[in-house]
Amino acid sequence: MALVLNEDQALIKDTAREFCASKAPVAQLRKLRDDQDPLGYSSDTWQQMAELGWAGIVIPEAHGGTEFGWMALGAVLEEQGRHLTASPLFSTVVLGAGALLLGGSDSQHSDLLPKIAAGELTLALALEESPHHNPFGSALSAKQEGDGWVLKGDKQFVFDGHSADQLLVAARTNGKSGDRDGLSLFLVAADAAGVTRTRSAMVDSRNAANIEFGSVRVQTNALVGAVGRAADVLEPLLDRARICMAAEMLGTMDEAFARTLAYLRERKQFGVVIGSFQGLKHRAADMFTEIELARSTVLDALSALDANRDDVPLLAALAKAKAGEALHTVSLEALQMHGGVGMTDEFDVGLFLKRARVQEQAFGGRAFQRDRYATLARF
Amino acid sequence: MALVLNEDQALIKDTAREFCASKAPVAQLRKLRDDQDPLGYSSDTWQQMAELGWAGIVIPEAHGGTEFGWMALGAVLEEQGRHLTASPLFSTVVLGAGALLLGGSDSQHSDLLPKIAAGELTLALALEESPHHNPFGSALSAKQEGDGWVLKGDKQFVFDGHSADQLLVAARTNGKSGDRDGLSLFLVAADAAGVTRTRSAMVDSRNAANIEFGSVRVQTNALVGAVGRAADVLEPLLDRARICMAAEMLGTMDEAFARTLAYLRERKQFGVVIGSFQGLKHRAADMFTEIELARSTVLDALSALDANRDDVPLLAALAKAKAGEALHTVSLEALQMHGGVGMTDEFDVGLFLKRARVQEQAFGGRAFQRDRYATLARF
Amino acid sequence: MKLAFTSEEEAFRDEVRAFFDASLTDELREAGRLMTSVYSDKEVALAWQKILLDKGWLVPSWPREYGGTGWTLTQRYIFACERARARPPALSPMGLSMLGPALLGRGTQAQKDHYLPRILSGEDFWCQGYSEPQAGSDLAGLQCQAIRDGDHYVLHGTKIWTTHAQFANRMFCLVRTGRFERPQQGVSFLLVDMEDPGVRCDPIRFVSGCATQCTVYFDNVRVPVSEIVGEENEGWSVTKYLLEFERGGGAAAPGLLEAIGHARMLLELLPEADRSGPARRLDDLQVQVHSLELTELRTLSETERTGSPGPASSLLKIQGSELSQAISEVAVELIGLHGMPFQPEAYALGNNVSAVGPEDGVTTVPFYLNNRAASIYAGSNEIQRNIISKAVLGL
Amino acid sequence: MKLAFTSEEEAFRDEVRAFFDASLTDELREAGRLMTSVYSDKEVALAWQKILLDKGWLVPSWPREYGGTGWTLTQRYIFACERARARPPALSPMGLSMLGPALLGRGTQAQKDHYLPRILSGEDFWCQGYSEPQAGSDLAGLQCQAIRDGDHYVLHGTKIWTTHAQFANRMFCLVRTGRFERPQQGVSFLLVDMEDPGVRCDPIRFVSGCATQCTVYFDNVRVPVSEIVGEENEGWSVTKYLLEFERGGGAAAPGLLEAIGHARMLLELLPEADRSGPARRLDDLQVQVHSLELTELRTLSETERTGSPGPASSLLKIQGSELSQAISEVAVELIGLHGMPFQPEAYALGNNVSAVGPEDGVTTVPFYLNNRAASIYAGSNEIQRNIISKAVLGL
Repeated sequence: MALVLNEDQALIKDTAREFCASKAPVAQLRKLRDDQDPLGYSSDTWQQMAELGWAGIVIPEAHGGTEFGWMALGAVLEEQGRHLTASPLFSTVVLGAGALLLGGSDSQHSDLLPKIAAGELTLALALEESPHHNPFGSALSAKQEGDGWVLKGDKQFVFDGHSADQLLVAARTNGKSGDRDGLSLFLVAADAAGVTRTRSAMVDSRNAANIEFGSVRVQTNALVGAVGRAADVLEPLLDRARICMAAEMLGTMDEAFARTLAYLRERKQFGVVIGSFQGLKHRAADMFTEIELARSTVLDALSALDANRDDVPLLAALAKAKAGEALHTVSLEALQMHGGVGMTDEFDVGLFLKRARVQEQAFGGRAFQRDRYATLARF
Repeated sequence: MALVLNEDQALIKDTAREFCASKAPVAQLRKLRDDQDPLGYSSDTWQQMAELGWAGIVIPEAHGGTEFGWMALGAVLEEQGRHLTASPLFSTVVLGAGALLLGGSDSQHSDLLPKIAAGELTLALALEESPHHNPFGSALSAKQEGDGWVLKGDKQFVFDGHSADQLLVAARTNGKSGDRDGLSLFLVAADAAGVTRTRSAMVDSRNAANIEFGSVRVQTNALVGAVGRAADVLEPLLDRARICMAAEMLGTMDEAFARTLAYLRERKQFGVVIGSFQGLKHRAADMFTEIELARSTVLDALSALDANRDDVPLLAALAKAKAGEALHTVSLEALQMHGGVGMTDEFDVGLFLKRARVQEQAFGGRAFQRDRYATLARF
Repeated sequence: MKLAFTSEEEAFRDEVRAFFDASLTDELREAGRLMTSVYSDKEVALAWQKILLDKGWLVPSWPREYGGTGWTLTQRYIFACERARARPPALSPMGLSMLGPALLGRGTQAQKDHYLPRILSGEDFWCQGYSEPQAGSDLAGLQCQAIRDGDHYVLHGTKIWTTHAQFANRMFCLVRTGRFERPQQGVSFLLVDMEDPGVRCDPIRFVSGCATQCTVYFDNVRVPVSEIVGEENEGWSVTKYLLEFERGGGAAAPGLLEAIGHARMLLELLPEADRSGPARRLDDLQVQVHSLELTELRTLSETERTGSPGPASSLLKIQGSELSQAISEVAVELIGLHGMPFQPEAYALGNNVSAVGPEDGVTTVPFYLNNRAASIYAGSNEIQRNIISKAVLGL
Repeated sequence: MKLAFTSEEEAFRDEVRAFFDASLTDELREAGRLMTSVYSDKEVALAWQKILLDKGWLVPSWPREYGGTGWTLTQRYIFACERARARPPALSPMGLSMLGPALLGRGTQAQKDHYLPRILSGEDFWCQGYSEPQAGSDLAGLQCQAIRDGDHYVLHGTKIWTTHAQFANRMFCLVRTGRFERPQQGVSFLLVDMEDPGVRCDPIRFVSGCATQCTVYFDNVRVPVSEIVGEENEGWSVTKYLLEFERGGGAAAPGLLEAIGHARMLLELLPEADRSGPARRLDDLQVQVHSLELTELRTLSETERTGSPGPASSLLKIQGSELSQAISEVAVELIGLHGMPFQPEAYALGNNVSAVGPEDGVTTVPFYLNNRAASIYAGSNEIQRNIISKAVLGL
């Protein structure tokens, strides 16, 4: 039961913390936002991340990766979550590389994974079509035509979809929205004819786009995995996404809490620091408890991924449910305890709250995860 | 909007408070319990209550009642709830007289109401057959035979059923358990042949019995209301029961809170009274808030009864739901704030907790009332 | 909520409803629908104010000689319910609901005669200056100085969280005129001309992206001594009177009930199988809101009897704000990813932008964010709980 | 919970399960099923203790030379899970889980040699004397006096909430041996012979009707000075060590998971249409319990590394007790009116009374009532939150 980081992982985490604090902190996100930067992240910073081995962190060494594993990736994402770091790491590595690792062909592996590991190729997953996460909800159609496929339909909330080089598109080749069977996954160049990307500024300044596929033609080799069997890739992929998002959320809540504690120790009212009021102390103790519980679920889920354990789906639901719960409480309490200043854009605590709400929704909200957990726990 | 008591009602409340405190306090309940008193209440005290006009409080003057009304009855019940007063008032007046007033014939009125008002006749409602309140759940059967009816089946949790002179029995003359139609209400002498009463000591020392009806024969004039139409009586009757139980609960929570406040002001830890700790202060403020909210719902519901308003069913569900919520919080917090001593039988706070749990269940728990409220609110 | 009204009251309700139906222009309706906080923009607020003034229904609770309607409590309650149903833009409360009652209760005749008509007409648009950067709920920390200089006070200092200061021509504020043992003492209640050259306003950008509040700087602002309300150094009693009105005077429940109804519409965004959980939470919240409503009515009765809602106002403030936040939580959960885009252009007045997600949901998230302040402003809910435990419970 | 076990671990689990299956007699099973608190009666506790002792599995975490098993953390965890599943009666924890570890950590060799075997055999049945009528969580208020008289201490005073004192022949307790500036100082940890004529026990009747705890009076009780654990006046360090074990050493989650399963069975008492609400609450609780379980395991790892769970034990105590109470709340709600009769005869050992309601529900309400103490004893949850905010968060 690897509920603690080993030495290598701890080192990676320390490096990540230092890197994000100095090279990709909240201030960078603010600047990108205020400048309405078209990319939404710094490609320099992204290159440095790749050089640190993060882009190839779950990619086998044979394909140019560092193979540090999921615990290490989780540690990096936690630090990115702590600093609200703007980067395409999640989309490209967790989702993009993740999908290829799960369902890609040998030639896709050898073509694409080295480029990902080198930070030369970014990807995004185009899945959602409705306001609530729905793994098999795709209605976007793919029809066989000649020696390829034609994709038609719309995708929403594609994280990093405005800037990714290639899009992994869940499309329906059979059946109807909601069916597990009949989904296929295609790799589509973002600049392919018929692809229209509309960047969507998110409330938390996370990068996302809505994408229209107007009769987009792709070759047969664009398929990732078998025709109609995308669910076999999507299910484990979404479990990974949930676990990694929970790791990111852990960093976000940990930092929101740390800043709140600092404020409680510093802000005075009635002549004493407000952290001396028992009412606030007890609530701070509850926040601490929530974070520690969430941390345990995230660590166990990440180590389950590394060990390829068969309880990954259960732990994915657990970690995302618990992290969602904890982050919800912590982000709201952090704002309340900051009082009026917390309401201003000038203070960072509101950015954490907004990021929290988007993180909670991504890959299924708390109710979704709870229900999924309950179903899986009963087998 | 009669959300405050008028002068007469306030006077009745003061009298009730004084009477219960001196004549029917918690100590009396304890003595009845420890002596395993067969009646479970003091018939002397009951006589005095009748003399104060409480037994006839909703009975028309024409039938010997005082006709003070529901606000007044609520005030009396609140005080009984405050002192955990052992008395057959609820069963005899709210349920017994209530059913007769709603469905009784003229001769039943003139025969029975004066006796009730005089404190000479006690009644009980035999309704429930399952662990959860179910207004139309009766399966106990009544079959016509000759010039009367034969009742066969079991009733559970009949409040005051062990001591009542007469039992109002919900029986099925048609249809099946759960049907609104096909229920009939019979008045059965408690000592009728075939009636077997087993007293059930309740966790809160409330008086109740399980009653077996083994082919109990009654005359046609035992019917209260029309054959198969008992639901027309039961529905408004149960609304009254819910409102009156909420009034009783209001007294229980108010007293549990008052005693807790007293304890907070007196008990010292680390050299200061524990009521000076902000953690407890804020929780006390929340208890106060809950009680005040519950009080508003109870007062409006009682005044709706007096004014015969058509929103009585909605307000009954609201008052019982809100009182249940508030009492739940208050009773648990009261125990927790008393610490170790609260866990002992010697302190009264545990009696309030146990009474609270029985009150909550009676005539439908919180979920039942919430769902009923929601249904009624949407029409 | 159903209440038993007399036929006169029913007729009154019909009259109010007809008035709202007839007098709310499309623009005003849109402005009401697109509110992202409890405030509307100055122009629409004043446009609606003018309509109500002409009708004579602008300040129902004021004495009749100053524009009040003389309505019964029930009528005022009916009016509040119909307003919640009609969703007009919000009136600016600073003059109408705060300073107005304060002047009526504590102002001189000259102040009443001068200011009350100008509040009604909208000629004066007021803002409120209580908070300071180092003094939120703690009056002892109040540092804004008013130094007596002949028949003027001279002001120096900073106010913060001043709603609509950038649009206001006048501010009522608390300033320090002395130091005494009790921190409440030594504070005075002054009326300040915002057009004085020594006044500067910096709008504060909020988490939601909106900027309804300002930091206000006083540098050598001269205020005639006649512009004091109440006695010098006794401004706290005016404020206390006014704060209790602010907290307890309103009827939050009808609006909260509308908010629940609005959230219920968003249930449709969920697959049918997933609706029962949030639907039940809304049912629970409706039970709470109905309980609050009856408590508001009970408090109104008490207020009429005793003249002040007293410490019960803290209870109403806590409940009103926390229920509003809880309803808003459910709405955000229901709108899901559709609430996540930042699209202020879609809730700008007069826009014809097609929003991501349901049209009725464009304000869900910005309202949610702005509404986090409800448990912070006007005395944080922590302060309200302190007040209850001390003033009511004697802890 | 599912965890990936090695095949050796799977084999170990099968062995443990087979042992429980084979060694739990019908009487012991009934005693486990009918528990109304975390304690079992002395006789059944000792009967079960004897079986575990013979098997060599009585004190897994003790050093091997004193009877420990040398199991890995995973094995101990598997054992805890299987125990929760098998529901044996509870062992009396005072000797095995409290004093034992304290002596192992802080006792003299002579104390270890004398007492540890007698704890294992059950020859000594211990109780714990910390609380006093005027000192719950506040050691400064500790008044029980031990005055040195030659090679004895002479005890006067009162202890309260002493579980099973009426059945114990020995007590470990905290007494005041001096007064110093820090309240923790001046307290000593003594081992007392309950058969001393100066000891008197009065059982305390609880809200549930049970009487598992006593008030214990010391009147001139003479205790040899050799019966002190640790240094004179430094008993607090022994207690702190022990309390952290009491709070953090255990594995509450497997038992809580069983409790959820038990509550789920009660869902059937509700009409099908009404089950989804409570079922969902149980799902939520299972998420919390699983999170707690992983945190317990993480804490065990930390404890092995550092020797003490440290302040994290407060977190586990809060969560363990509050989740247990929350699960029990749902159970009481589900059992409805069937839980309301007071029928101690139906959960007395060896009874053949037919209970009102489902057989498996006779202990639901008494357990619920006794379990309200879980957030009060061993340092109330308020105290635990104080500890976290001070020791961990530096507030």
